[in-house]
Amino acid sequence: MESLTDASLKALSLLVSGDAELWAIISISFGVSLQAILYTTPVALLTAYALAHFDFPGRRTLVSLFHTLLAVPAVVVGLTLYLILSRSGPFGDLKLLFTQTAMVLGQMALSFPILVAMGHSALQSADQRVWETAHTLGATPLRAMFTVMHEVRYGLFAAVIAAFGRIIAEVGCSMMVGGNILNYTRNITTAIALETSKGQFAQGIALGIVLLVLALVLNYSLSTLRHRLAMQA
Amino acid sequence: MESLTDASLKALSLLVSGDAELWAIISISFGVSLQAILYTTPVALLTAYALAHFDFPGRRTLVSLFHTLLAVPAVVVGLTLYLILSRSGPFGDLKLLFTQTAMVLGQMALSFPILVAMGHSALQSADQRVWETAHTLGATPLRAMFTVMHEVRYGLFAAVIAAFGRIIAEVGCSMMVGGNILNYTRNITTAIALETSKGQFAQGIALGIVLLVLALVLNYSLSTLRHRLAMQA
Amino acid sequence: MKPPLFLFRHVTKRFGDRVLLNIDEFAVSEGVCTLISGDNGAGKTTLLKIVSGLVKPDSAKVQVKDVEMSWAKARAKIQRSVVYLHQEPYMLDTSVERNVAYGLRLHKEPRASIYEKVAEALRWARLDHLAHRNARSLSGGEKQRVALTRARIVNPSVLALDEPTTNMDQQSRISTYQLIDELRNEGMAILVASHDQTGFTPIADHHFQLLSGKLIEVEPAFKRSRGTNITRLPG
Amino acid sequence: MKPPLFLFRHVTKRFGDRVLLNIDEFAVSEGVCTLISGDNGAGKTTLLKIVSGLVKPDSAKVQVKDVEMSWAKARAKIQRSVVYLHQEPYMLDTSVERNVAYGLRLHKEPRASIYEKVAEALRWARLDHLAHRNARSLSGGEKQRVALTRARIVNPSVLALDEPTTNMDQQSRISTYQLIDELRNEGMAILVASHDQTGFTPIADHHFQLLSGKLIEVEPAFKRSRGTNITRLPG
Amino acid sequence: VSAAQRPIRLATTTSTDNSGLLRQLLPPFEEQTGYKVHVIAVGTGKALRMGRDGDADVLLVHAYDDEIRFVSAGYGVNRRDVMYNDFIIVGPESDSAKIRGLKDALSALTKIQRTKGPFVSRGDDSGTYKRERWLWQQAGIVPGGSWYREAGQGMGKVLQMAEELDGYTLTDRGTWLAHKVTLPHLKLLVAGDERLYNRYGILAVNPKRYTGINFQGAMRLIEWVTSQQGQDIIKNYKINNETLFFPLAVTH
Ligand SMILES: Nc1ncnc2c1ncn2[C@@H]1O[C@H](COP(=O)(O)OP(=O)(O)OP(=O)(O)O)[C@@H](O)[C@H]1O
Ligand SMILES: Nc1ncnc2c1ncn2[C@@H]1O[C@H](COP(=O)(O)OP(=O)(O)OP(=O)(O)O)[C@@H](O)[C@H]1O
Ligand SMILES: [Mg+2]
Ligand SMILES: [Mg+2]
Repeated sequence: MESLTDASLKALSLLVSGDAELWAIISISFGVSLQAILYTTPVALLTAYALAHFDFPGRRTLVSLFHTLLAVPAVVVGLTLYLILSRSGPFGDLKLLFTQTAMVLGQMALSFPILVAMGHSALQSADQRVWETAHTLGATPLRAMFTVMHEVRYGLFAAVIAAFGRIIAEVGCSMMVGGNILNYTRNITTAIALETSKGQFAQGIALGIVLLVLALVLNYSLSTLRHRLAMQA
Repeated sequence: MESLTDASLKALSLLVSGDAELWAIISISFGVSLQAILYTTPVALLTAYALAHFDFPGRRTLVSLFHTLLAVPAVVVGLTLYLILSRSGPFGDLKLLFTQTAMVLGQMALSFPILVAMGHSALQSADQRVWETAHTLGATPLRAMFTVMHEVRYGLFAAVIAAFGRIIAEVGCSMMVGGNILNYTRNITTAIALETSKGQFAQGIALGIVLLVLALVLNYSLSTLRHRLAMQA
Repeated sequence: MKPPLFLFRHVTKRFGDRVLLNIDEFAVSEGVCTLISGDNGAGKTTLLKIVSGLVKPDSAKVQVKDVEMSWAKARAKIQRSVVYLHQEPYMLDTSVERNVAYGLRLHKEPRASIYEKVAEALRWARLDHLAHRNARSLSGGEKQRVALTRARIVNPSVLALDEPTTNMDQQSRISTYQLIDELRNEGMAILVASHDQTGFTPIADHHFQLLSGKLIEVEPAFKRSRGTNITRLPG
Repeated sequence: MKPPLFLFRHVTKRFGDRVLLNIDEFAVSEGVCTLISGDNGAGKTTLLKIVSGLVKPDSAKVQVKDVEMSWAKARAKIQRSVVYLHQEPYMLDTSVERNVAYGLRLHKEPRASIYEKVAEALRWARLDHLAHRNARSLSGGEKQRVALTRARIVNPSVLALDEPTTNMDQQSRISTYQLIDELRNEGMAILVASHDQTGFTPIADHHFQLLSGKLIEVEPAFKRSRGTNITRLPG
Repeated sequence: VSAAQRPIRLATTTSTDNSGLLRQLLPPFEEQTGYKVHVIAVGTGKALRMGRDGDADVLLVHAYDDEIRFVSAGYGVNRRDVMYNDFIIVGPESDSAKIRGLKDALSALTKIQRTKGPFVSRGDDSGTYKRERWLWQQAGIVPGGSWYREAGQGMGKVLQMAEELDGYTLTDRGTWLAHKVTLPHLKLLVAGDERLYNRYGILAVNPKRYTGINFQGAMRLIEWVTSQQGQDIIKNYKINNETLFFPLAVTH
């Protein structure tokens, strides 16, 4: 049994000598998750805005529902999507199972509730006067919405970051509908799961560190960008 | 060949006839996750408050770091904890591996960054005047902190809900350090993973629905409570 | 005499048991400045917000160009014509310049011309040195002046001003009275809700007191003739 | 004559290049009401916040009971003695009653006695009918009155009031002048920053104009003798 | 032979993939035929399920009875034996149950039960678990209680758990050999009983049940795996000089 230090050292040495296979895995991870977040964010934020801004019967129940959906395990989302996309399921003819498209779909489903829940909480905290000010100065409802979103942008930013974290870190759904096929649907987390199941903990942690470092670079650049923009505004 | 509808129907019928084993699994899931969230929330919110309220060098980097930690897969947390608790690891003597305590520890580690990140985003949106008002009226720094937290309670509430969702839905860490031992460390998500690996999709979805229903009940009661309190205030 | 731009009739607004507003008729006319005063909680803000299309009354009819319709029907028209200045204005989390430009940038106007107008308006409000500061960091009176500048630059048909001079220093208050006078003379309809009666009665064409939900006309202290310059600080 | 409670010396505050405050001496004394006026952005709010221990000056000395120390050292003492009323008060998201009770509940006082005091204070402010309403839903003037009530109920040694009468109707303004007069006579030190000079000069013992970062004593329009009742509305 | 052929979806048990065998076996096939093989490594239960649902083209599994049932139910065709290895019982070095060197698996299990193991069971639907339950049944024991831990995980994880808990477990030799270096406290204790024979089969998913099954590819792969060349690769695949699988399709 190798110790934690051994494993970490091995992990770091693996990191330094990045090879093609590793990079394929990384690019699948980020490609799929960035696509998913890109497609989901607009719709989710619209939904969150509607929940925060319009009063309609059942609104509170709907918010509760989205909070609840946060507790749905990735593997259950994966399972459901699997049954839908399976040859024996309703959309079997699309032949999407075990493709990156299926992974994107699964991660979209996973990120939607978290974006709505967090986005709603940010938008709800916006001052009522923002909307009124925008509106009275002549903004269309759409423009007023963008103004409100701009005022709570840090909260929305945190929501997107959280959603991205959720899906880049999830394994259950990608494993289920992606199938962990090498060079095709194997992403960082399914690769970690594989290495772990083989008892190759060092490789598992190495991949975890890769993910961490890349996510840190991404977050830090975003935060710097955000900081610069804030300085300008 | 069972279709999605078949699976769902099976799932529902399994739900109705709840047996002892199922309830053991459910109580392990909720017991572990509620404990984890209970222990983590105070420390995490203190951290979030410190990040939102005090200006110190490296603060922005720290916030970025917590955002990044959201992207750490549960299995990597599990792996790390495993190596620490393993007999060859530094805390092997505690014999905590494959116990519920290990699961609680893992879920605490998982919920911490999400609580800090979301809590920070909520606390950051608080008006500076809240703290000033509390302070000038004679509140100690601690009381002032509670007042600020009270003002952004919906955001903090959403953070706790999100963190709870994250850990009750996670499987990687519980599987790794809990071991999915029947009647002992098998929770809903590791049970789902097991059923899925057996190709028993109906059972997997049934367990998913159980989790969903229980989480919905929990969330809806919390939301109703919150609504009542808001009405009173 | 021209008919009013909007004639509000039978405006009622309730909060719980309390009937806050129960107004028979309220006219908003071109080139007329109307002052509304009343005790705290009398309903001035609520009335201005109803007239601006921001708060829904329990019932109200609006006559627009001789056509009477429900408030809900008229809402879009109202909103296009009226700009409301909040009693506690909200500063958008951006520069003073962009706050002021907000309304203009919604329309298809060349950027250069927008920022020329903005610069001019900021000079008028003696805020030009603050143009690039975040509006959130301004002092109370500076914010109030940004808000007024932001509202009037849109050049609406109707300007509904809720306590426009709070927090302003003397000079700013005088410029505000002058501005209102000018805008009114250019044909804008102006509604002012304020406790600063000494300041506004001289320029107001009508002065109503809001009492128990009703508007009661107050005889102005002295009727001003149009075009007089206000150089003396009232109050 | 008693020595001042706090004597602030060499108070400077900069924002970027701009020296906002550069004050040689400023005394806060028991039973003295000091009015500070000045243009928007002159630094009134900043000065009051420094004096209340909420904003850190770039440099300042404070003499407390003949002992001179740095502002940072004196901060805790200052904060215990001074209550600051915001220019734009913040309403805690709870009932009016609990807003007012906030300061009292921080100390170990029986609940019954707290709520008796609160009820009395609310009656004084004519807010008793609003006691159980969420303070966020109040009108501008009602909020202002809640904030004043919330500050004065704590009964501090020093009350720093930043534009306390904005948005208030006439009657509330008169009660406020009266209250300040009473509190001052009971020995409280009162600082007022306001553009409402007509209202405050009659009760102020000192009147300073803040100009280019300096405090300049203004000769009061007429010196009031202690204890005079103010029944005439100034301004 | 065209490179643009549709990929073959191979659902297989984790042991064949984790042991590294497929990495030796498949590349020459892909090179020779132009097919790409998408390996989906899952438990035997799930692999069969995927075949049943038409989500895989060809299955490589080790649950003989289930495979036969699968074929006779019309879900699969052309089942062929591929290779075998054996199951073994491993346990802690201290061997509190004293089973080291026993040839009889049943008496070994009986001793483990008497001394209260602990025994870590797969607890899933794998071929290994099925074999384990069958052995308990043959020994006339109904395992249960705190000494019998049903882990519900893959073989690799169960070996890890046995290592950590100083427990016994039944494992296939391939996974054991692949993981042995990371398991310093575990020792091979019982092997050689003919009840421990472990046979792997390959079969094509019945193309009549779903359109779009890559039957041709499946048949080509079966052909390759059972060919002399494929069988040689299996025979020569070693970890630390120990053979993991023995060919069954071609007699030498
Ligand atoms: N959502 C609400 N629920 C209950 N009462 C409300 C609500 N909103 C406003 N009110 C009450 O309606 C009354 C009128 O408020 P409004 O803001 O119109 O008064 P105002 O005349 O503008 O007062 P001020 O001079 O203080 O600005 C106030 O007593 C206020 O408390
Ligand atoms: N964070 C900051 N950065 C830069 N300038 C600031 C900041 N905060 C305040 N100021 C400037 O300092 C000046 C003084 O502000 P302060 O609020 O003390 O003025 P004031 O005298 O209270 O004005 P008013 O009569 O409008 O209330 C203003 O010009 C303001 O814009
Ligand atoms: Mg008002
Ligand atoms: Mg000020």
